[in-house]
Amino acid sequence: MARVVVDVMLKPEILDPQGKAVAQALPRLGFDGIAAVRQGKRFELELDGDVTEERLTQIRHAAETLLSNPVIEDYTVHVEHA
Amino acid sequence: MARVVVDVMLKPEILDPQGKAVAQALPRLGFDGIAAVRQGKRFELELDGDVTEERLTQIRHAAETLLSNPVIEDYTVHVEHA
Amino acid sequence: MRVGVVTFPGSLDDADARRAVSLAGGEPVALWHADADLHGVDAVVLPGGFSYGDYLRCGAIARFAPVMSEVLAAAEGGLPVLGICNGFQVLCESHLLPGALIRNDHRKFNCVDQELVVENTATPWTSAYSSGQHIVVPLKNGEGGYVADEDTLDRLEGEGRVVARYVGENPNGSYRSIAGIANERGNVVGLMPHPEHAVEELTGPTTDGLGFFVSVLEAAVSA
Amino acid sequence: MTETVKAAEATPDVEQPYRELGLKDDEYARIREILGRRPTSCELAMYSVMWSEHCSYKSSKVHLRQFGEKSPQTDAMLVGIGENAGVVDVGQGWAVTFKVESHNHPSYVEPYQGAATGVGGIVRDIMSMGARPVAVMDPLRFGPADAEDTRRVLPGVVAGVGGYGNCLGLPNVGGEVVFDPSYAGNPLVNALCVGVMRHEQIKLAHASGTGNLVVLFGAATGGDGIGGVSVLASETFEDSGPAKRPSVQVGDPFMEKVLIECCLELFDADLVVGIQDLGGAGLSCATSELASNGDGGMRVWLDRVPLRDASLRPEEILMSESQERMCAVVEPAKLDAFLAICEKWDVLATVVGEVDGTGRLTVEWHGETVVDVPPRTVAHEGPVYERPYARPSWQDALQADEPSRLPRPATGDELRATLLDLVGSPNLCDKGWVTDQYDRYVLGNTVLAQPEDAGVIRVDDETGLGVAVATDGNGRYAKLDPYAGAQLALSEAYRNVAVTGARPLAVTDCLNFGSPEDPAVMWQFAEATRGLADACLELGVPVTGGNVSFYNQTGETPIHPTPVVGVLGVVEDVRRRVPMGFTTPGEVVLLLGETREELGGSEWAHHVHGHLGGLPPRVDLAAEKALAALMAAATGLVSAAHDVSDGGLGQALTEMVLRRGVGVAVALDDVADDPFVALFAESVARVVVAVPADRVAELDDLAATHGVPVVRLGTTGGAALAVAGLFDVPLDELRAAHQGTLPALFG
Ligand SMILES: Nc1ncnc2c1ncn2[C@@H]1O[C@H](COP(=O)(O)OP(=O)(O)O)[C@@H](O)[C@H]1O
Ligand SMILES: [Mg+2]
Repeated sequence: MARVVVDVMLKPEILDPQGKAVAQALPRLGFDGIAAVRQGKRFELELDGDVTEERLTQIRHAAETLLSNPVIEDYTVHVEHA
Repeated sequence: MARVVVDVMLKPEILDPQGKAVAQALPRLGFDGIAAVRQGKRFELELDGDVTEERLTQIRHAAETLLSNPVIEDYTVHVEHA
Repeated sequence: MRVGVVTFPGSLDDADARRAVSLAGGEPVALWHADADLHGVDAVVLPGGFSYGDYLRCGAIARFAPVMSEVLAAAEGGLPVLGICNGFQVLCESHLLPGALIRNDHRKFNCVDQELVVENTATPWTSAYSSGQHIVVPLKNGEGGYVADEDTLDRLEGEGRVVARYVGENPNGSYRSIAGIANERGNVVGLMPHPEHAVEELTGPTTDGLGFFVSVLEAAVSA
Repeated sequence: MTETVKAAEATPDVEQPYRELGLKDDEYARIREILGRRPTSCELAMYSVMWSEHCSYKSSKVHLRQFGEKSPQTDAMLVGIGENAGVVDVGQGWAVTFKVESHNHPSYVEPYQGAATGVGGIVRDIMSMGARPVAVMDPLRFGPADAEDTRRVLPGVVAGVGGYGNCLGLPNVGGEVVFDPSYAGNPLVNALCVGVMRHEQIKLAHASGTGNLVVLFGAATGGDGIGGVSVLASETFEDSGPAKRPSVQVGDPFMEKVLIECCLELFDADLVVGIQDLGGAGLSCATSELASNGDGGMRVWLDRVPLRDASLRPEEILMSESQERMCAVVEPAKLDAFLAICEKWDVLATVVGEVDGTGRLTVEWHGETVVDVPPRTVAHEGPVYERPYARPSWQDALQADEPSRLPRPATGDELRATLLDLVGSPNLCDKGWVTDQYDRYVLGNTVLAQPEDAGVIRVDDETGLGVAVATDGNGRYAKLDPYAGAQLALSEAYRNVAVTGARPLAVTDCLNFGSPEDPAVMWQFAEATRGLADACLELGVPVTGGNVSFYNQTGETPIHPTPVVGVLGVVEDVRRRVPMGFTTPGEVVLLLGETREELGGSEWAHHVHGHLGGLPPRVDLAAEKALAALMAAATGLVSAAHDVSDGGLGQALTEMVLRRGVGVAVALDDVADDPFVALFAESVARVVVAVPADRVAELDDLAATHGVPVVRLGTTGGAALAVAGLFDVPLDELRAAHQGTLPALFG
């Protein structure tokens, strides 16, 4: 079975309260040298059957319409193991 | 500047309502052949300075204690670009 | 009898918890997250809310607050500790209680008047109830689904450490309809529903919640 | 390069992109005249955003004036229109501030964040008055309930209102959920906040006291909501400028919660002279308004503003709408104490300016002056338009299209079927699917919340002093007659507050309309404001503040004119509040007020026939006043009271029996000749009450003294809604019909 991963992150210019919270917590716990943290979503899609170009197009479309809002988020799609 | 990514996913045996909801929504929007969806978190850590083995150990520790809850989640750490 | 109520950044029900303590006849003491000192209180409440916004995981960051190291130590020593909602999540993240709380199975925040059955009345927080007593108190959260592995769940049931269970339809997908649990010793209790919102005829669905705060006063007296 | 004032003086003829920034030729000319030179790019940015419709109210000003001119005589008003929110005296040294605002367009683009930041914005307005926010409400309007896009917008909006409000720890005690095709593609997301303070704690947005410091605190500044000005930030006006800035913002409710607690501690320690929230137009608005209201001038060191995005240009910093920021004026001697409290709450705080005696607002960027303007010309002396308006040609035909021609149910079975159909219709059904996503318990002072007629909040534990708030608005009524429609919105909210036993005191309003450039829309707006002002005068409740939202339309088609009105009332002792549900079997049920054959714009015509025509119910403010006086006198006598509005008597009885599961048996003969009219007409000034059998005479006497007609309907009890000679509906069947709709649509 093939797995396609869709990562969705807030656009760089958009405030990311979640990442901010983590970035502020890390030093308090003694983890230093981390300049910035962004927190996003990771979707793991298990396909039955294998990954075709056409299905990837489908998934990209889903990423754009359902899994992310292009107004505030960017997404990337990659095949993890075909 | 180097980027280390920490992916955190719910353990397989833990119910994932969000992933389930996505899995159910996809067919309704005409995306078929997707057997299962899991939704997790993606953390992008920007380090100032470069990635050393010692800092990776540090980050794995942060992933284990702060970024994930081992009771319900698994995590993976990988360097995206050093 | 002095009951401490911790305020983390983002705590919301701390004032309500303090009011509940007063109505039960106790003296509420406000504790500050950054102050590693329990000021000699006889019991501690970790109130509901969204500590640090709950952006990472509910309770994940609050757990590291300076005051929590004191709470942990005191809890080991038998101090009665009640975690309500976000407080329950903090206790789980701190491993004072087993398991974890995840997103409601219906994925919505929901605020309802919830019927519960109190199953363990041996804890300092539940002695005022009779075993098997049904009560109605508000339940309000987005991440109230209690989860733990089968062995843990069996152990909790076996040792009678399920303090309260949801009655009727499971409101959030909690395993075995668990609404609240206790540690081995019984002094540390975590509860998803909000007894502090059911302490006055005027503002609550019932006054069924007062028992938790009355119980701990009695416990302290008899202790 | 950012232009200095010197550079602008030296190069008078440089072409400036004022049109791209939405300024008209004459407006640009006026800026040049005010300054005696061409504006710098920073000044142009400031004027363009502050003179926009949203900030300057240039199209609505001439009409809104009536709210002041016709304001009723009342000593309750402590702070009136013009400040961030109005403040009223509720007695015992307590003051209450409240205001409703819109966040319609962002909520369509990004429903969750749009709605969330809408709540965040109105809460900061309330904080800026010196108050502790104590409750929120959310009047919402969407396209058809079964439309695909509504499935995208509604759940996101509701989750956003809840996600932000719940995280702030503010109980949500009421609102509206309305569906109508006219809102498809343009949902209305209005948000109301109520705040409480002692009289002496009232704060104003005034920068006074030369030498006092201007402190910016809260979130760092990013490129949020500044799309337009990027053209200014580019090196030259030719090239396209930096990466497109986002027009939608992401809220940080945790930051705002901390900001609330921080502000309250600052207020208690008496460390602020004046305070202002940062909302639309960000720093441009905050600094110019503070300075304009002040007694001196203000100098701002813009380069000291902490940035989230280092690439921001000064023009962008001036207009960034980054959320969760406040601006305070602080005496130098108190600065350390101020910063210490911010530190305690982990709130970033920076001195960015000072009050000076120049009477001008100057902004410096790394030592160079980039803005030098008279603050009033930016904040308060913007353009004012007398927009042309005209009664639309179709208005007569619309009003002539009476609902009387529509086929009506007659037999008991038909009436029963119609009732079940209506109580399950999207506009009349139970809103629990929405409201259960909101925390109504937090703070422990919620005495009544949805689905009650009004939210009631305890203000003082000792004395039981409290306030009641309700919001209403009916776009269909306003479409049929905007003057009456606005008055009907007021009279329903007024009634909803009164039935709980509260004394109505003050009004806030959110006027949601189409494009002011369309004379028909402008006529609707003129009529609605005139109607509202007249009715406020007659009911003796002043408008203390509100908000105007124009350009609500899809293509050329405007939404129904939708004035949303919020009324605030005082409850002397919340222990005497009157709930809406029947509680005790065997009590006598009475209908107060007169029922006429009024079905224009009714839910029945809308839902059953998709019809909108005729005239809305007749406004009767005298009757509303008498009814309110009666309800105030009858607390302690009536055990339940519920106003009759959308859906008529059938809907009111349904809500009353389902609330606590106590049924009722009624007869309609004395209500109206036609039982259909009795059940579904929407005549105003009506309330259903329940009274212990042995005290009916007392109520009759009270009603007589207040001149309110009383009709005996029947008796509480049983497990059904029983209508003599017509039909019975078991409560379970009624509940299933009323509660099943939204879950079926939205999961
Ligand atoms: N979006 C909302 N948020 C909170 N409460 C709401 C919302 N929509 C409706 N309600 C509540 O549901 C109840 C019924 O709404 P509605 O029929 O509009 O009341 P009314 O007809 O008395 O104005 C009221 O208590 C109202 O405050
Ligand atoms: Mg009502």
